[in-house]
Amino acid sequence: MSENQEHDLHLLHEMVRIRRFEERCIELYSATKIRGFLHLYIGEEAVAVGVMQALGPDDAVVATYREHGHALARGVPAGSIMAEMFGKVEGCSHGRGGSMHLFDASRRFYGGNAIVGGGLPVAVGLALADAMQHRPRVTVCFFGEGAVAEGEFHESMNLAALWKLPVVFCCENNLYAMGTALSRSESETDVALKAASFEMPAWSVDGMDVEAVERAAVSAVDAVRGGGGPHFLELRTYRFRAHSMYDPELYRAKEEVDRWKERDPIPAFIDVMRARDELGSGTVDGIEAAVAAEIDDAVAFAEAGTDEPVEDLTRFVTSRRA
Amino acid sequence: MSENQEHDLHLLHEMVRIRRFEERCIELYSATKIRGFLHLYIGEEAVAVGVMQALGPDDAVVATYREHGHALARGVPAGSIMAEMFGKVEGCSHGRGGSMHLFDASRRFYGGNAIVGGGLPVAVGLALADAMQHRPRVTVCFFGEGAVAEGEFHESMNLAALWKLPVVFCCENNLYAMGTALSRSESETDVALKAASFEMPAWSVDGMDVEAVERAAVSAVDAVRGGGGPHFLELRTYRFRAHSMYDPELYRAKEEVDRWKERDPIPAFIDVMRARDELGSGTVDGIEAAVAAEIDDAVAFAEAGTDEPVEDLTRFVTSRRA
Amino acid sequence: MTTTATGTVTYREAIRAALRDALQRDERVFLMGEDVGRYGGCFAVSKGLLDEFGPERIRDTPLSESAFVGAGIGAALGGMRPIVEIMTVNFSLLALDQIMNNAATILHMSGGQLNVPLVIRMTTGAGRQLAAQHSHSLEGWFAHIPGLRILAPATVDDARGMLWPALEDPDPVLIFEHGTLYNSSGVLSEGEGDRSVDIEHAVVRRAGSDVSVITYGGTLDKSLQAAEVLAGEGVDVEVLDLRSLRPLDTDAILGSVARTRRAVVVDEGWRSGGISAEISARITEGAFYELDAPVSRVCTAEVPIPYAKHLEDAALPQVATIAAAVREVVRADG
Amino acid sequence: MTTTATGTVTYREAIRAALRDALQRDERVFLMGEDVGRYGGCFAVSKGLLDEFGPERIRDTPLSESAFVGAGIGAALGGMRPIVEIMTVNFSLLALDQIMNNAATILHMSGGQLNVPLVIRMTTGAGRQLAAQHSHSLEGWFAHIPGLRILAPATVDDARGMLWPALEDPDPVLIFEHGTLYNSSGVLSEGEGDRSVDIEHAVVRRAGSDVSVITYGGTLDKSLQAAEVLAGEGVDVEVLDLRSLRPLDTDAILGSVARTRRAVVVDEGWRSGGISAEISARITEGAFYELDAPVSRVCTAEVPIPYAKHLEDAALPQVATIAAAVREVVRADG
Ligand SMILES: Cc1ncc(C[n+]2csc(CCOP(=O)(O)OP(=O)(O)O)c2C)c(N)n1
Ligand SMILES: Cc1ncc(C[n+]2csc(CCOP(=O)(O)OP(=O)(O)O)c2C)c(N)n1
Ligand SMILES: [Mg+2]
Ligand SMILES: [Mg+2]
Repeated sequence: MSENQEHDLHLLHEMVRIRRFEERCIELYSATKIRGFLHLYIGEEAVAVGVMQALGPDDAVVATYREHGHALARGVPAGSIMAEMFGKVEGCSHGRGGSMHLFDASRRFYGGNAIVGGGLPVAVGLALADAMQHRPRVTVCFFGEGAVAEGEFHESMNLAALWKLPVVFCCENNLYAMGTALSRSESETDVALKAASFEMPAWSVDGMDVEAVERAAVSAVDAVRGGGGPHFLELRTYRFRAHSMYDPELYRAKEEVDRWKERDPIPAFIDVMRARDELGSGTVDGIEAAVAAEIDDAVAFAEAGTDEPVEDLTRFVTSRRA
Repeated sequence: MSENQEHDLHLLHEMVRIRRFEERCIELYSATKIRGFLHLYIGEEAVAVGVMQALGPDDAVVATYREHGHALARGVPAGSIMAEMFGKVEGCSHGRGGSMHLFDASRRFYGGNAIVGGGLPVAVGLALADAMQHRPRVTVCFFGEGAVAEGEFHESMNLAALWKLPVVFCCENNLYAMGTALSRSESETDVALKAASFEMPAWSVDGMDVEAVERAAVSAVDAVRGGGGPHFLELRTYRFRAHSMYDPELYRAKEEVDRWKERDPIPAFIDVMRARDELGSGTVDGIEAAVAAEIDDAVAFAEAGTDEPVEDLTRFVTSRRA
Repeated sequence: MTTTATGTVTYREAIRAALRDALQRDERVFLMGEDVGRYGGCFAVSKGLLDEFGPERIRDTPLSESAFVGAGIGAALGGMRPIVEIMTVNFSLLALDQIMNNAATILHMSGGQLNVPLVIRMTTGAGRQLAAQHSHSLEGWFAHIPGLRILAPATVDDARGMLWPALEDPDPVLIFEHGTLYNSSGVLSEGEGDRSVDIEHAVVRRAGSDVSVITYGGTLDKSLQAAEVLAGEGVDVEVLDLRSLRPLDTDAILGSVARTRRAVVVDEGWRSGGISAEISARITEGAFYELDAPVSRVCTAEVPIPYAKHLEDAALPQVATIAAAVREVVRADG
Repeated sequence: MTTTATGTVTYREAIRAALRDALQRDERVFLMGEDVGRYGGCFAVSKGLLDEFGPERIRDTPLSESAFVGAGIGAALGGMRPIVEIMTVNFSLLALDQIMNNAATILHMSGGQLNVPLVIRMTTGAGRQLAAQHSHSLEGWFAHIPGLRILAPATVDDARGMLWPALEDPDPVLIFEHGTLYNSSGVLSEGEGDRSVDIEHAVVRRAGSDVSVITYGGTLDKSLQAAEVLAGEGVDVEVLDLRSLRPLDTDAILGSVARTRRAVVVDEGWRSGGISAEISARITEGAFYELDAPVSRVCTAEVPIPYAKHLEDAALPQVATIAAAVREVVRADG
């Protein structure tokens, strides 16, 4: 099998993993195995998968509360993510964080931040540490287009650009912040143009095309690693599901959602691979089967997980009790 | 005397008032009559004087801790400002605010804000109230170029532009935020360009030329009043004195200060008026004499002011005790 | 439901009715915040109001907590009567500069010239497995700030009746709605017009003679349940609902303690430096010689709220922990 | 002065020496904040450090409190040992989201994987006629937040010796320097190397048997002066310097009260919900039966700090008001 084909299969596999994982999460939420807020990434998989291809193990990732996809694509084991959402000790955050706070220090996955815009300054600081220690690392920071209105976005963009820090800002523009359309939150709706006003290279990318995302991410990451200072990517995508499990979706028409679903990144990429003749008859089914097995194992792992003893309630407040 | 000449004399008189008033403040600070932080506007007079010409009595002004000039140019009596800095009941803020918190509700002068960037959201709100009540009023908000890095600047600019509110943002770019040069605080040092990225008309103006400032302010205010949405003015000026009374000025060369002093807005405008033959032999002396008399009266008024009874300490915390 | 609803309503409906009523009576009133309009409110509180009052008065804002809270301050100064909704208290930290340095101080800094008739509503509290960044209980912490009035409605009557008096207050008022209460329901008392309630005073929700349990908001119901449990054990508990955290109704607190000579203070904030400490200190200062036992506190453990349910439950005040604290205070003898 | 300075130094010099010492010993340490470099520090604390350590390690920031505090958090996660200076506590409100929702919670949210070795320094306090927006005393308020250590050096030894242990703490530490102390001077104790002091415990600054005055930071000296006055009246006052506001050294507090059976707590925060309330509550909980009189508090009046000197003086704890409170507590009898 050619390297290209292998890579394409990998991209497809990753997107399917995220999609099926979250579909299972919905069932488990209804079954009250998963609680709290649950924000699904369904429809946006090409973004996390595409961007992660550009990163090495020493690079860092900062994400939001909608981060299952980022965690999975970064290599955080599905079982530890599922166990986290079950609130088990085996979870990637020891059951303390839940869906919105997935962490994995070993993979430099810095969460899991539930304050819109709150992760940006932290990403800038991670990059500052690398710059001051002359390490050729890159920090990638994911956030939604809604975060662009926050002061923390503005301050972080300026600081990163002013100090030429190795950050790639990945704005996942899915057109809505909960129920607020971009046009109702920004006087300038071209977020890449806004980013450029910080003297930062900024491109808009079709976030439904996993290859386009990967290409853009690779050039941005290479440029940043090469000392080019921070870069900004606007990844144009769409959230197929409700904002969270409690959203009646009064703010958008079903037709709009359906139109976007026609651009579903997974079937779209399957078509591309078909055209390239990279898919045998059973290939997709094989991927689906492997993914289903992985998720079954993840759920079993979570189900078998242990509850932290109540006596340990005040652990992890300070390192003395960590 | 022609209307033009009268107006020019007015502009000159206003700038001289501010200059001499603050020179007196320095003496009074050394004499410990004035305490706390004292931020001088010396060198920047053309900005406040020029902008205020564009406003009517119903318009509103929001300023910073460097606001003596704005208060004087807005018509707040010199005596009540001086009394405020003396901490007297007769002060424009009842002696509660001091130099950084001059207020005058009757002139819609909304202070006097000592948090950099803190006045911007308030100005946006004042404009929102006017818009919702369909009043043809304009709110002018003054702030320094250092405030541009603050999140509150970004959020306020966007909100004003998004909602097309009647605000004129007046950025007094005196090149330094305390000791931090603009190039060390902004990745994009063209602040007007930054403002434009909010889809807001933005111009840069020579802040040392009182007539240029007035012209720009009049067009901006007219456009805003006409429903054109918020406008942004970058007023390029310079602070001749230290940031406050405690600043050794390690961060800039004396030569640089001297170069800017050659562009002192007062002598510059005197030359203009001379060229226009608008100044008789004794005119300037006359202005100086009138101003000196006004300031003497202001100081006398402040000296004669009364201390608020200590029993009233907890007044003005809530309106029940205001 | 309609503005004049009576009978059983949810806490959510009661607040919505209060909002609608205020919007109908005073054209200067408007609601502004994230997703209050098209989304229908993060907790569906403002659902339907956009259709009724339009986008000018039910104003969706960008994610800009500092700017839209500050804009509320400016709009109040400009003659409007804004109701600013901060989706949850967790995001209010981004607006604290505007709240403390402007809303709470402008009246004072201006020597009494400029008051700020602003109402800020926000959801507070834990108990829904939302973890460390979405479970703060900071209303008692905000009560430290002079110039603010802090209200915490715990009943449908208060949810319905606190908004109008808050809007009539010439100064800033913060109303904290506990997230676990929205779905709770109760019978709205008969009442005319605005159904305003007294926002100055605490109320005894359950009279008792053995010990005073002093609380508010999200822990009122737990305290009442604990009182029931203890009644079965022959302990007669008085439950005082503070309702206002700033100013605190010290007379009501001392009055209750004077009757019972014992007190347990319950709140959902972290223990150290929480509002319960202030209440304990005031009781000591005002009723030291009447106390038969030291004042006791039941607060949230000093830990960021964990996601796992059993740990979150263990972190928060519960019926059992309240009851246990009361038993100890009753057993103790001065 | 040099790092090994002994003899009389100002509080400002002591902090500068501590900064220089830390920067020399550990290349991961850097100082970041507004005007710490070219300006020399708003209060001249970092004067000269830019020339010695260069702009990389003495890093001037734009006016972006939230971003540079958050960047400090990220840099700490990335292996550095940042010292972030927030020019004054009044501006820390703009960074509270980063402090409470990130610095204080990341260790917990990550289940112990990621600690944040960050030190944040800021000036606090009133007393210089800086009025309502520049005179906050919020260190006691910050002490409400789990996950933070809160230090308040009141002496030159503590100004010199608290920084290094703070940097060695794997978790976030906030150091509050009272603005009126910078020009104060004292004799630095003999000491080797880093001159680290114990940051876990309170210290009795003046032993006494009649009453305990419990305080810290900007009100320590006023309390000691009051003790002198009272000594002249035959009242033997013990003065306890808390030094750390989170965690509080409860043992030291209760130990002192056990000896004196009377306590007055003094701090410069607003009275309601201040740290003094917490201390009063803990004394009630831990020493109720030993108390001969109710615990008393001397705090700042509940008013935004006025500019006029006589009003500002009246708002703050003073030697006379502390002495008066002590007299009352001594007169009282349980
Ligand atoms: C500071 C802050 N304000 C409000 C919220 C509530 N909230 C959670 S997600 C969200 C919308 C964010 O939209 P966007 O940034 O576009 O990300 P998306 O959810 O679309 O991926 C809001 C308002 C929050 N978590 N943090
Ligand atoms: C939020 C905040 N951070 C820091 C300060 C301290 N400070 C007061 S003035 C100033 C510089 C502001 O510069 P600029 O905005 O350019 O106004 P200028 O003083 O030059 O008129 C700083 C840092 C403050 N007052 N507020
Ligand atoms: Mg979005
Ligand atoms: Mg400036």
